[in-house]
Amino acid sequence: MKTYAACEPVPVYRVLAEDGSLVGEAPDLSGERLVELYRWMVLTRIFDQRALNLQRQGRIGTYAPFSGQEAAQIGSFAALDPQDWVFTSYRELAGVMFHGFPMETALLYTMGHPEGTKSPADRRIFPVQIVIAAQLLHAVGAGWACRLRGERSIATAYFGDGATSQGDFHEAMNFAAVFRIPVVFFCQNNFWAISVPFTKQMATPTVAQKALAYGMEGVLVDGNDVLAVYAAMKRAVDRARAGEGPTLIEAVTYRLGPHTTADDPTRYRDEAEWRKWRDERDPIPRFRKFLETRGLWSEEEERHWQEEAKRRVEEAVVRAESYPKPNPASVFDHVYGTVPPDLARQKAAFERRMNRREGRE
Amino acid sequence: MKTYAACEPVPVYRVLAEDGSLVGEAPDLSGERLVELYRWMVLTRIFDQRALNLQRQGRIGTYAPFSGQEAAQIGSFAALDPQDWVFTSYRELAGVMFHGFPMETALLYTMGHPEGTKSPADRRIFPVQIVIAAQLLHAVGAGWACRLRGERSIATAYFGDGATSQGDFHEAMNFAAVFRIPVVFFCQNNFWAISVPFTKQMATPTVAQKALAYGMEGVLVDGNDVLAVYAAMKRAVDRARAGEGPTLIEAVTYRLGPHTTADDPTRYRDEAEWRKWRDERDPIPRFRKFLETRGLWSEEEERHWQEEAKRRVEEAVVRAESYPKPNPASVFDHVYGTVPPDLARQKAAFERRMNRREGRE
Amino acid sequence: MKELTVIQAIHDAMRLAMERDERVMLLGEDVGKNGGVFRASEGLQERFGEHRVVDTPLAESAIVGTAVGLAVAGMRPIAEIQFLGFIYEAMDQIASQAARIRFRSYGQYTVPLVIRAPYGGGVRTPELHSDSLEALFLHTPGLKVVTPSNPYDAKGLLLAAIEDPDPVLFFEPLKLYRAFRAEVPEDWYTVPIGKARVVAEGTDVTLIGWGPTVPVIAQAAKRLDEERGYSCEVIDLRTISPMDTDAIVASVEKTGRAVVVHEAVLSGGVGAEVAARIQERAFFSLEAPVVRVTGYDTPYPVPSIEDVWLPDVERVMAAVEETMRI
Amino acid sequence: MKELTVIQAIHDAMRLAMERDERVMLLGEDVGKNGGVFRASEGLQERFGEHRVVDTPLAESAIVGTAVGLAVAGMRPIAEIQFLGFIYEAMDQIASQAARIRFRSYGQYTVPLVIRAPYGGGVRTPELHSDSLEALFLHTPGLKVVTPSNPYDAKGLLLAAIEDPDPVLFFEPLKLYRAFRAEVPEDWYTVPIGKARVVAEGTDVTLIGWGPTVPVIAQAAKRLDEERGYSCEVIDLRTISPMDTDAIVASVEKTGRAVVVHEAVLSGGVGAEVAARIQERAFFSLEAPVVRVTGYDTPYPVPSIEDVWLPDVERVMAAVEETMRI
Ligand SMILES: Cc1ncc(C[n+]2csc(CCOP(=O)(O)OP(=O)(O)O)c2C)c(N)n1
Ligand SMILES: Cc1ncc(C[n+]2csc(CCOP(=O)(O)OP(=O)(O)O)c2C)c(N)n1
Ligand SMILES: [Mg+2]
Ligand SMILES: [Mg+2]
Repeated sequence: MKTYAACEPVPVYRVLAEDGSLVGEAPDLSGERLVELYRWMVLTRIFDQRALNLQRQGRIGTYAPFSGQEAAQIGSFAALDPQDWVFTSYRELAGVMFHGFPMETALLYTMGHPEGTKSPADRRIFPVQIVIAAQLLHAVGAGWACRLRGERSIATAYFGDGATSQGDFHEAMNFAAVFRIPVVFFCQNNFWAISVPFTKQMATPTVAQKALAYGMEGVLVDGNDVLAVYAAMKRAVDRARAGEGPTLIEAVTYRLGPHTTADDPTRYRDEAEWRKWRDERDPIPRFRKFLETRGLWSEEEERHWQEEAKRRVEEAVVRAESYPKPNPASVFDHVYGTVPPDLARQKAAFERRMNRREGRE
Repeated sequence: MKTYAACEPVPVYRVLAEDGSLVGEAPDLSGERLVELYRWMVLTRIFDQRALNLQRQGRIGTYAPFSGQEAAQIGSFAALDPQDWVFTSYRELAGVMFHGFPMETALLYTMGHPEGTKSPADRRIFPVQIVIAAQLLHAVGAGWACRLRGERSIATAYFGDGATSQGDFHEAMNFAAVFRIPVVFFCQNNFWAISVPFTKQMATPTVAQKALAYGMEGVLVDGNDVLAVYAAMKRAVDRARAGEGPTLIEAVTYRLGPHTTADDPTRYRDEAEWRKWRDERDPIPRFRKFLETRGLWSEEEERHWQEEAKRRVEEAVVRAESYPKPNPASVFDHVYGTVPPDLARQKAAFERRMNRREGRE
Repeated sequence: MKELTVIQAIHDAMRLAMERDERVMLLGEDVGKNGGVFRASEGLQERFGEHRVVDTPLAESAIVGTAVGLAVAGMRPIAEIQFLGFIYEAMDQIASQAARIRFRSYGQYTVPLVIRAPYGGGVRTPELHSDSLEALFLHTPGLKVVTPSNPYDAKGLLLAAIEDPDPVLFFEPLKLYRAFRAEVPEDWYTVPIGKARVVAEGTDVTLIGWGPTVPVIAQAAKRLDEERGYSCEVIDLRTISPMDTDAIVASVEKTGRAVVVHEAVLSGGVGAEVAARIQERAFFSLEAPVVRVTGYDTPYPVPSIEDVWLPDVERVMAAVEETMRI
Repeated sequence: MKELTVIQAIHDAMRLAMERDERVMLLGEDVGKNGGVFRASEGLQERFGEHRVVDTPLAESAIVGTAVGLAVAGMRPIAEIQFLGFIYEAMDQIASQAARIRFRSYGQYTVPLVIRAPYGGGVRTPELHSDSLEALFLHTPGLKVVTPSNPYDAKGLLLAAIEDPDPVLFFEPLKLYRAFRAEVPEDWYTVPIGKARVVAEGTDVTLIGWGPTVPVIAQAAKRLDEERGYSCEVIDLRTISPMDTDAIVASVEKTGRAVVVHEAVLSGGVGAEVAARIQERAFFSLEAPVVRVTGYDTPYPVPSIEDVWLPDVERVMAAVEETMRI
């Protein structure tokens, strides 16, 4: 009896070796653009480290760091147009900020400010999704709307390896394939879902091969190789725009930090594994070596940019910390388009209470 | 860029050709057992037709006929042990009755009698599942319990092509693969989910290949070939019992009748397609021809069995129709192990009301 | 004006909305070629095409979740859940997603989505096809929950739901789909969401129902008038959330007595909220406790038992007697 | 006797149960190696092995659904949902499956399953980590819903839940996990499911709360006594379903006034059911309407706002003042 047992493995797509040397076809990007990507990888890494620091000082709340995943995020967002729809989880800040989400808004979010989810008006960045995998369906719907409305735009969904276990992942993939929706599913396989390792999350060697269950194309890419990621995403985005349907991309990467600031990875993660990823596979030095070899970047530029990036992050911190405090009564304003009568009564009572409190204070 | 694009197709496993001639390796079954399977196929077909008839006369309620799918069901149940766990949807009555579920209980169910779901004490047949795909998770749990308790038993889940679109299908497959649960997922692909055809349900050519997304074995079998189905199921059951993990079986078959007695398939189904399946692919004549060639069955035995089967069905109808009417107050008895105080008050009030009613009538 | 059934009125509303607004589309299981298992969308796919009347794969979370994305990105989807009992599969997409996206985005993104689902008992369906689950959604801010009891309201409320900028759950009492006909204007009109309707005025006791129980309480009121001379005020809530507390309170202030009737089980049902609000806002008008006549606290029973389990005219009459005696 | 926190008491109960009964097992996200994100199961995997303390893939419907199968087939699973806000993903498996299998099978199959989930606000979590959803399950016959407010009850109720032959939802107020310690017997004991506890006796007004609001009403009672001389009876409901109506009614018959306090949003909350039952069964004892002090009818707000959104001691005191003035 012949059965479906295992599928022919596909090699991980890679453009840069771990030492930064070219081992594949470099995508068609100008030197300027390459440097821009690099700058953003550095800037967001600095942002991330600063945010961890602010959390320790109690200046922001729970924070989910993305260090180690900059190439996967920035490389893939680099292939998007400003009007493409973006649906992410909580760990895609590097990509989202590169795409135009202000750093201070990102900080406001972690400070628990209600305006911390607002996308710039000229972008279509959806608020952070907390429910694992729920955003994949929204992306399918948004991509579908783009096609129905005759827009050029496509939709993207970002999620982790853990998200692939959810029913919503499956249903989204199936709908996207059946209706050939212009959507790209971008999975950052960082090998951990909090404390659950990849090998306990699924019994397959890759996420990418799951595409075979849907009649969709699955791409396996080195997520710490910004050029490979860009190329894979560009191809998927182009296919989606051309009406050729959805793609599932698995970008193999690693979360260097804790799951969130409330997590202690030493409880479950092998130190040697972590050290290997940190010391040998960090996407930033890898890309830097490539740029330096090409004469696109220098020690001096690095020093300069490190300072400049820190300054930008600090400015964002200042802007976020001096942002007007929220009006608590605003909680009643965005439940419905129009506040219904009973809710208006609750709001009035709430405001009276707030006023009395203030009077007392 | 090499991608996961399509997988190598696997041929449909088949033992009997459509004309009943042997084209594969016949499984190791005695002549007696072969005849038993055939008898059950005929008996359940007669049951099914009679049930449709009873529904039209208003003697039973909504009924979901299985005609056309007898080989898939009886062939697969034939590979089970009495103590294996059975979790089905509403369309597996042929298999379940063959496995020991009394015909009159099946009729009680369609009559809306609360005792219509009760499994014989020496079987582990779970009540019919109405929520599409929910039973797959129960099967995984039951199979898991068997292993934890050191039982030889395994669990099976039966479902349709439509069920594969549900999140619960995906989550069950993944859990089963990750924990290597002794469970067999048996999908009867009958090409229709009410009015939605297979090609709108998914973008893959098969259900079986979905196994590749889970690291599980996927088997594609001709569901109208009772011997092929038996062989495929036997293999999967043996593997599960031996600790080799779960299997997904796709049995390709066809629902010859309406979705349920409330459905009118002429609204959505091509008559030619239906006619082809009815006239050329019916599993019963196909198997009969095989038996006749082997000298295991004759015209005379057929006539005799047809009568005997009708008699058995009629007896079941009589038993069901003369079964004691349910006590409506029993509705309060199986909500919890012990009736809580407020519910006991509701029950008392209900009984008073019923008594008053009876007094009036 | 034509005389239509509830299901025809629903069909009419969808047709009109799709004619008038290109963004309106319908998606769900069997809604296209088959026209819906109750024929609510009969002929709509032929008329508006497969892109606007979409047969989906069998997955409720995806039906609602993709509809959320469609709505956010500029469409006006109507998502059908084949029976309300299957809505649990889409709970996260409804309660954590559709309901909260306006709030989560500080008003930047909105979800103008209608979710239609038939519900209610009395028609001998298999398990889980008759459950009344409206209470679950009363507890989720950001949702509106609407249920018509007659053809006029069915069309007017559905058009209001389609126009609404927020997610509206539109629950259709399946027992009433073809129970009777009534005059329905051919043109576009809306029945405002959030407003109850006084079906009959009265002075002795207020009967409150919605969807499938409205004919029950109307009938009980009639018989109580004829047989006992009681004057019942009959209120059809029409909108479960946001609830028209003012209308309920105004009535009970007049009558001093209230009976609330729903098919859903008693505990945690909408009747509890109605009773709580009445005693909060009309305490000193109340002459007797608010009585609830509802399904019992058991799962919805099998067909052979459902008729005696459901609230019926006799139970409502007995409850009124009880409250009038106090 | 040792002094334990709530989370230690929960840990203790699970350890004891796993020692005593081989069929008891724990499954969920991060419950094994990591010991749970709140450390409820710290060290249990090391002690009882990977087969009994199981880190699952990230899928709530599967966690509950497989646990249903495990329970039916002879195990005694405890399924953990990492935060109650994610329970929507498992709604069908809870409400249509676990809750109904005894009923569906006419008593043949049962589901002795415990579902644990932390809930409640006040600790600055991200979105959907603080929602109180107990009311959703009050409306589902076949389920029991339990929530402790102190270490003693936490252990005793959890052991009762594990012994129970039916599915029990065990909701843990995460704000109280480490808020204080109290004496907890080292041995096995149970606190009966379905029984409320009178935390403090009083004669003027009954304060009713559960889980995270119990310390709030206890504190309010103390201050009302000290500052105003009001004698408050404080009731910890402990079990949401089946509700201990008798205890509530007995108290209100004595005090004539009631204030019910929960973090969940007002509409459709458990407070509505409590108010409805009080007015049904203690109508003539009531001197004032039952007052509800709850979350507002909005989604749970962001951390910078939650403190003023949640019911607090001052709001409870104001509500008592209000009801005492009547
Ligand atoms: C439905 C749901 N269940 C559980 C959680 C709790 N939770 C938050 S993050 C996380 C792990 C996610 O892992 P993965 O998808 O790999 O993303 P990563 O954090 O690695 O980026 C879990 C279990 C949640 N947010 N939503
Ligand atoms: C969760 C859920 N959604 C919808 C339905 C309504 N429904 C009943 S059967 C069916 C089609 C099932 O098709 P398939 O899985 O192929 O099984 P078949 O009927 O062909 O045996 C649908 C949509 C349901 N019972 N449960
Ligand atoms: Mg991960
Ligand atoms: Mg089918």
